[in-house]
Amino acid sequence: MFRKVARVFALAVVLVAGASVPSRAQDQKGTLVFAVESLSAQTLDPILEGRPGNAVYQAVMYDSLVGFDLEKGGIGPGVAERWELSADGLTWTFFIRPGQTFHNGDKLTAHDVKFSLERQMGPGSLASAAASMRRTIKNIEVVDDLTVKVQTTSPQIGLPAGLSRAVAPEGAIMPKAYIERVGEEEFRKKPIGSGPWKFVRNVPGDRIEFTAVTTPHWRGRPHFKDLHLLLVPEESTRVAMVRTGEAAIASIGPETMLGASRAGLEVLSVPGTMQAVFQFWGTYKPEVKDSPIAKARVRQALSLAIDRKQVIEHVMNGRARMPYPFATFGYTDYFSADRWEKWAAEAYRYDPVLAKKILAEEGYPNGFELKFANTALPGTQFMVDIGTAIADMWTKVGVKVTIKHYEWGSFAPMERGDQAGLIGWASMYRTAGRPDAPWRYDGAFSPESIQRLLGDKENCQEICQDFVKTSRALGSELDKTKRTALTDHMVELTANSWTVIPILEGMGYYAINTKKVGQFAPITGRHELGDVFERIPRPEQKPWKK
Amino acid sequence: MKRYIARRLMQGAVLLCMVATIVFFLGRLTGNPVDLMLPEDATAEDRAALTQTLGLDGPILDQFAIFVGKAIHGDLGTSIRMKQPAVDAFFDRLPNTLVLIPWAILLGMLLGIPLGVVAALHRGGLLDRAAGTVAVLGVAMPSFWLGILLIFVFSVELGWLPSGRMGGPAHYVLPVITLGTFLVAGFMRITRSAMLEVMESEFVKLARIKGLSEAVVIWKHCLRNALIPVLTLWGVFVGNLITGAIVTETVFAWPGIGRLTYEAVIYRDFPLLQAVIILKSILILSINLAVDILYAYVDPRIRLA
Amino acid sequence: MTPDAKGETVLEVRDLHTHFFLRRGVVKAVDGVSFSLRRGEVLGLVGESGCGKSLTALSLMRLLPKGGAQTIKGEVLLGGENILECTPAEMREIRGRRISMVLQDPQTSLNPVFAIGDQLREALLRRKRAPLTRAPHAEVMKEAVAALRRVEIAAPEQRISQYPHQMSGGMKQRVVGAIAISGEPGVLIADEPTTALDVTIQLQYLKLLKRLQAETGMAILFITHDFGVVGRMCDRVAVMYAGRIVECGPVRRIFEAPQHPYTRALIASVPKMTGPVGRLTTIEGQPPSLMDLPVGCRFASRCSLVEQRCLDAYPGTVRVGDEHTADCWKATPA
Amino acid sequence: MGSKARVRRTARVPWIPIAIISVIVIMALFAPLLAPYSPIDQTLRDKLLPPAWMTGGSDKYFLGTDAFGRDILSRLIYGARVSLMVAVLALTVGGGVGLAVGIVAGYVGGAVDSVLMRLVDAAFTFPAILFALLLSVTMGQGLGTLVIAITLLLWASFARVIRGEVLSLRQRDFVALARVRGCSAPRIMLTHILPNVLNTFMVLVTLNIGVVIIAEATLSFLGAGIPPPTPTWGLMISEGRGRIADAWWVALIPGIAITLMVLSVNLFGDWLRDRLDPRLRQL
Repeated sequence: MFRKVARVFALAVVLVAGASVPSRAQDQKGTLVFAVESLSAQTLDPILEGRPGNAVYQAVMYDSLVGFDLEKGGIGPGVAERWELSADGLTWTFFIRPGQTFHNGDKLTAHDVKFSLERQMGPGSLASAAASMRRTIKNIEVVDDLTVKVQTTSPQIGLPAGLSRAVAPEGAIMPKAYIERVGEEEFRKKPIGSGPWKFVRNVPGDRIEFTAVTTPHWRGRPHFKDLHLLLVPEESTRVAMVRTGEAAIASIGPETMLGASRAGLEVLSVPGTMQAVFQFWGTYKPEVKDSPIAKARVRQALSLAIDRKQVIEHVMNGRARMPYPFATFGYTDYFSADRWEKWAAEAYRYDPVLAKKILAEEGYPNGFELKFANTALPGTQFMVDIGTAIADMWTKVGVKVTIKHYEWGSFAPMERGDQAGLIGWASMYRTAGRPDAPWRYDGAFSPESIQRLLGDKENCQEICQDFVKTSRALGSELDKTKRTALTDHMVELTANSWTVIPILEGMGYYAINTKKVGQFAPITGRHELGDVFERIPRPEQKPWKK
Repeated sequence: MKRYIARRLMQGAVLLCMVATIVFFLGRLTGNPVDLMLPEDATAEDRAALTQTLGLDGPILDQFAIFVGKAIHGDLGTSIRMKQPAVDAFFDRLPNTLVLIPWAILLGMLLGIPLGVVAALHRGGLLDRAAGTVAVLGVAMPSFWLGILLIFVFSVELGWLPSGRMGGPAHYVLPVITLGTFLVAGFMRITRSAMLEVMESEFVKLARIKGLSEAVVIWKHCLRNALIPVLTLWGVFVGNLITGAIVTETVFAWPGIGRLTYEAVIYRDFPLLQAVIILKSILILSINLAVDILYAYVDPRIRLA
Repeated sequence: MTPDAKGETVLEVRDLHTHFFLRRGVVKAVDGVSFSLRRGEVLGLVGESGCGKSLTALSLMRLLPKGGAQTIKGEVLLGGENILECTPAEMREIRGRRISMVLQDPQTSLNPVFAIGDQLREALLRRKRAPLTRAPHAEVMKEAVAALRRVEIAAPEQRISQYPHQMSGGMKQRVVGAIAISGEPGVLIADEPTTALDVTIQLQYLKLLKRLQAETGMAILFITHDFGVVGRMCDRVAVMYAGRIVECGPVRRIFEAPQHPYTRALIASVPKMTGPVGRLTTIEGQPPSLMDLPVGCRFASRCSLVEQRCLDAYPGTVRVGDEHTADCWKATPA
Repeated sequence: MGSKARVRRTARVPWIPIAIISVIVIMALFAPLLAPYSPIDQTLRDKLLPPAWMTGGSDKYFLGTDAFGRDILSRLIYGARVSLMVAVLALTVGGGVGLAVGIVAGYVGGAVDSVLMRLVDAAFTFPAILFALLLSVTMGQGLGTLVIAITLLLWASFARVIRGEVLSLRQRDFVALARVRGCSAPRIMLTHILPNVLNTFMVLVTLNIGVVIIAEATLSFLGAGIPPPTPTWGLMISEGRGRIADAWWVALIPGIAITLMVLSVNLFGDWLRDRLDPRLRQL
């Protein structure tokens, strides 16, 4: 009962306050309601939330040091207007955009940037890149109110990307003075940031409410007065809420997409948000030496046996596209996208006849036994459907597939340690849409990485060594054309290893009630809408075509 | 009676320790929260740092010692994912679940028990089979299927009711119906079979000999005896609803402890999982104790040993 | 009450037929029973178990068990009114107030989950004299205590709030008795009330019934299979066999000069208190199946005096003495 | 008065439920022969076709196809096999254990009763999902894991209700008499207590059939039961739940199948119990 009374009281206060607040510009009215599948940790302190949560609801009230390139995707100007790398590649200098203020009126200065980065690396931080930042960042120096220098232990080409939401959440700028004045506990109850929306209320497991900033903001002035993010775990309920108008936008998957569009809802897809892949574990291990998947050509045959167009057409309802090579997208930095798009179109074509021929040549005329772990990472439940579809396609070329279904929490631990449960298996996997390919390649192929798909410390044959050499070179290469050449080489050797094989380039999908919101464009590669809410117009401002 | 309650509470305490220990160790078998929090491309170094920050790095027995040390003082640890004391997270959500249960049980009983009596009175007849079919429909339909169907019909197509989430009374209708239909079947069948048993006994004949009206004979003398097994089922159902109407809370986006438990398991949020199960055990124990005590009132023959 | 103190007839049963209609056939459990009961009199209804005496009682109360039992012929005149034609509502008015019943097994006659006081209160609220319907709870409870004291139950004030399982068989049967008479019925049917009690309690219960009858003048239809009880309790006795009353008359005449061979055999099988105890005679054979009853006398197959006419036709009712009848060809009319 | 005697209509043999149950059993036994297609064979082009008699339906697939273009009729037939097996196994094992614990706890009472009942309380608190994950991690997938998981779910509620029943039964005379006659406790439990609780046990069994089949779906979905794509009715429903708006038949058809099965088992159970119940046999 107390909750209801509190809500009514809060409403009353807001109304009264609303009336007395300086007259809100006439064009900010109405409430934008967004139904989302998960609010993950649902905490407003940037150092306690992972990437998805930050991108969905923290991005709304916190700006990132580096922003987005809205046309092409990838990184662009943010809190810092521009940034440059010193000649020796060891110092990044960020030039802060003037005139930025926090929600309580404090000015945003270089001190806040230094404080924020150090807090992300601090002991209490759960930021996933905290350890890497501690290792790579030597010192952060405030030159003046609008300039900050970041010295690194070794050349870090990807540092700016790492501080933009295009890649990671660790770039969120927090109010130094406010936090030092009220302390972390109070900051977590009443957080303030510099973003286009101000925090109103957080109801655990239920909703988070924001209200628009009235002063102009470099990311754009919100068209709505309030923003409510509602936690609705069941997809069909989310679609129902959009259809009844209780919500304006809802995150959906391919499953309810047909129903939504037939019901007259607009289905928006955000391109280049993820790649669904399948990969082979420990193909180089001695105990797997004579099994079929140890042979690259057999792995290639399995790729040829997959009709990607059918999967895109029927499992994803046409809302996906042919993939680039592993973990690369149209917007990947230092990467010849056109060349690789043509390569991928040919390499990842559907050629079951050739697949059978290769299998016969490799000594498996009537197929072989393939163990396949089907799972789905959080947020992309449709991976299970893709896995089911491709497994069936393999059976069509004579491969006897035994599928074992894993809930993600049970699958993840098997990657660590000796990967006993995975060696000799194929499995579904995913890579998120990110402009910096090398970071993801290291995570998958380096002998020290967790996945160690090309080789580990004991047996790192020729491809593995070549990869290590290229990756180390990329780490310190500053020249753009050389970087592109190195990246292309890295992509080529790993693609020809056929250890990780992309199936399709997936998209983020949203059902939209066109009577509630106007037409808007998402940021390419950015699945979550945290950085888009302020640019969503009201229906009368920019009606959907039709 | 006091001695009985004391003994039961003592047994409950022993059980709680056992449950807590089992959950502590079994939970960790199912995986590790760190794997779920790190993005796919995290380095081994990031993993070690996060594990250490979450205090999951020490040997398991030390972790258990820390857990027991804090638990004694009532601190059941902080939820890894929700970054708040697990006990607060639980009590934040408990009212949302509790607020649904009485209505669901009420719906179950108000429909189930009369249906059961009517079915018993018209044994083998049309009414008996009709009541049976209605009740069975409640049992046969899976709750997530029923929930989604109800939303689709009453909220999307007809627009009478909101499709989900907490809010005004209108928000309660569909979740309560989804939870209640299953209970109707249970109460109906138990009442029917108990009534059939009682209606043939001698004291019913004596009641009629007294010249009492048929209604008093059936609804007072018979039903009162049939309430004994109904009470047991009531205890079982309340227990189930407390343990978590996970599916209904998910379909209707109802932030109850059912979904909290599910998330605690799926995200391997060990402190939250431990706290939720311990606090739920306390709830279940007290309910079952209440039911056992109620037994003595409902059936005077049962003396609380 | 001496037999010749003729109160007026309170209950008249004429040619009562109650049959069970089962899948396998029709069981003619009560097949033409007639008797009459006078105020202040105890009429014994005696017979082997399964002869239809309990079903007769239930037919009078119109409380036939579910599943096929139905009274299809005959009249039951209670105070001149045929209660078989009453509507259920009228019948409910009659039960407890003008005719009541005590059941055989005290263990199961009381509702286990209600206190004695509550079950008594229900019956007391129905009595016509000094109606308690609007009386405050305390006063009704006072009446209940009085009712218990009337049936000689010790410390009734405590007993009121006790439950059936806390009381002995004998005490429970007294409570059932109190319940039965609280509506002050004109007729009380006692369906083997003492069978489930041990002998000493049995005697006390019979004395109690006698005392209550003397106080209220009600007529009692005492159903039993125990001749000893009949001798002590009844003024008149009707012997039932295979759904019919084969002999009816004052108890002393029946004991001294039973006219029907079945009655004679029954009395012979009862050990006498007086005189030497010889071998007890038993009756050979089995009672006829109630599904296909013989045309003639139903005892013929087991009767030592059987003749051809016994087999051919059912003997009529012969008046063998003052208010003493027997259904037997060999009976010598008075 | 005494109108024409009408023969009491005793319960007719429930032909329809018996027919439905036998159809399901036949489907389960002879699935390979009856099913027109293989249950897991996908034809993505023909995905989400409505049943043949509806507009847009093709008579190649009588009950239509699911999201992967698999024939729903064949999946229903093969699904019967698993769902029936799971239901029968889980109910006999889970129900049996619950029945035994309930009787022993109710009859013996004292310390045994307390210990068993506290175990029941503990079992109530454990979320089924935790069991499922534990078993899928430790024992892997398959029928065995599934039956054990569901048994751990079921036995507690059986035990609790049966114990309640036995508590009042224990007070009854025929139990006291048996004890007087010197019967040993196990004999009394078997010959006197057990038959009298069968009635409630049957009610619980019929009540829980639907629950078991749906639990199997959730557990399989989480990886603790039969792995997809092997069809089971419960899994077919959860696969179709997202599409109730546009392809309602994917979820509705297995739903109806389960409802029919539970309904016929209930009605057959009732009829069977009436036939077996001594008190009612002679009617």
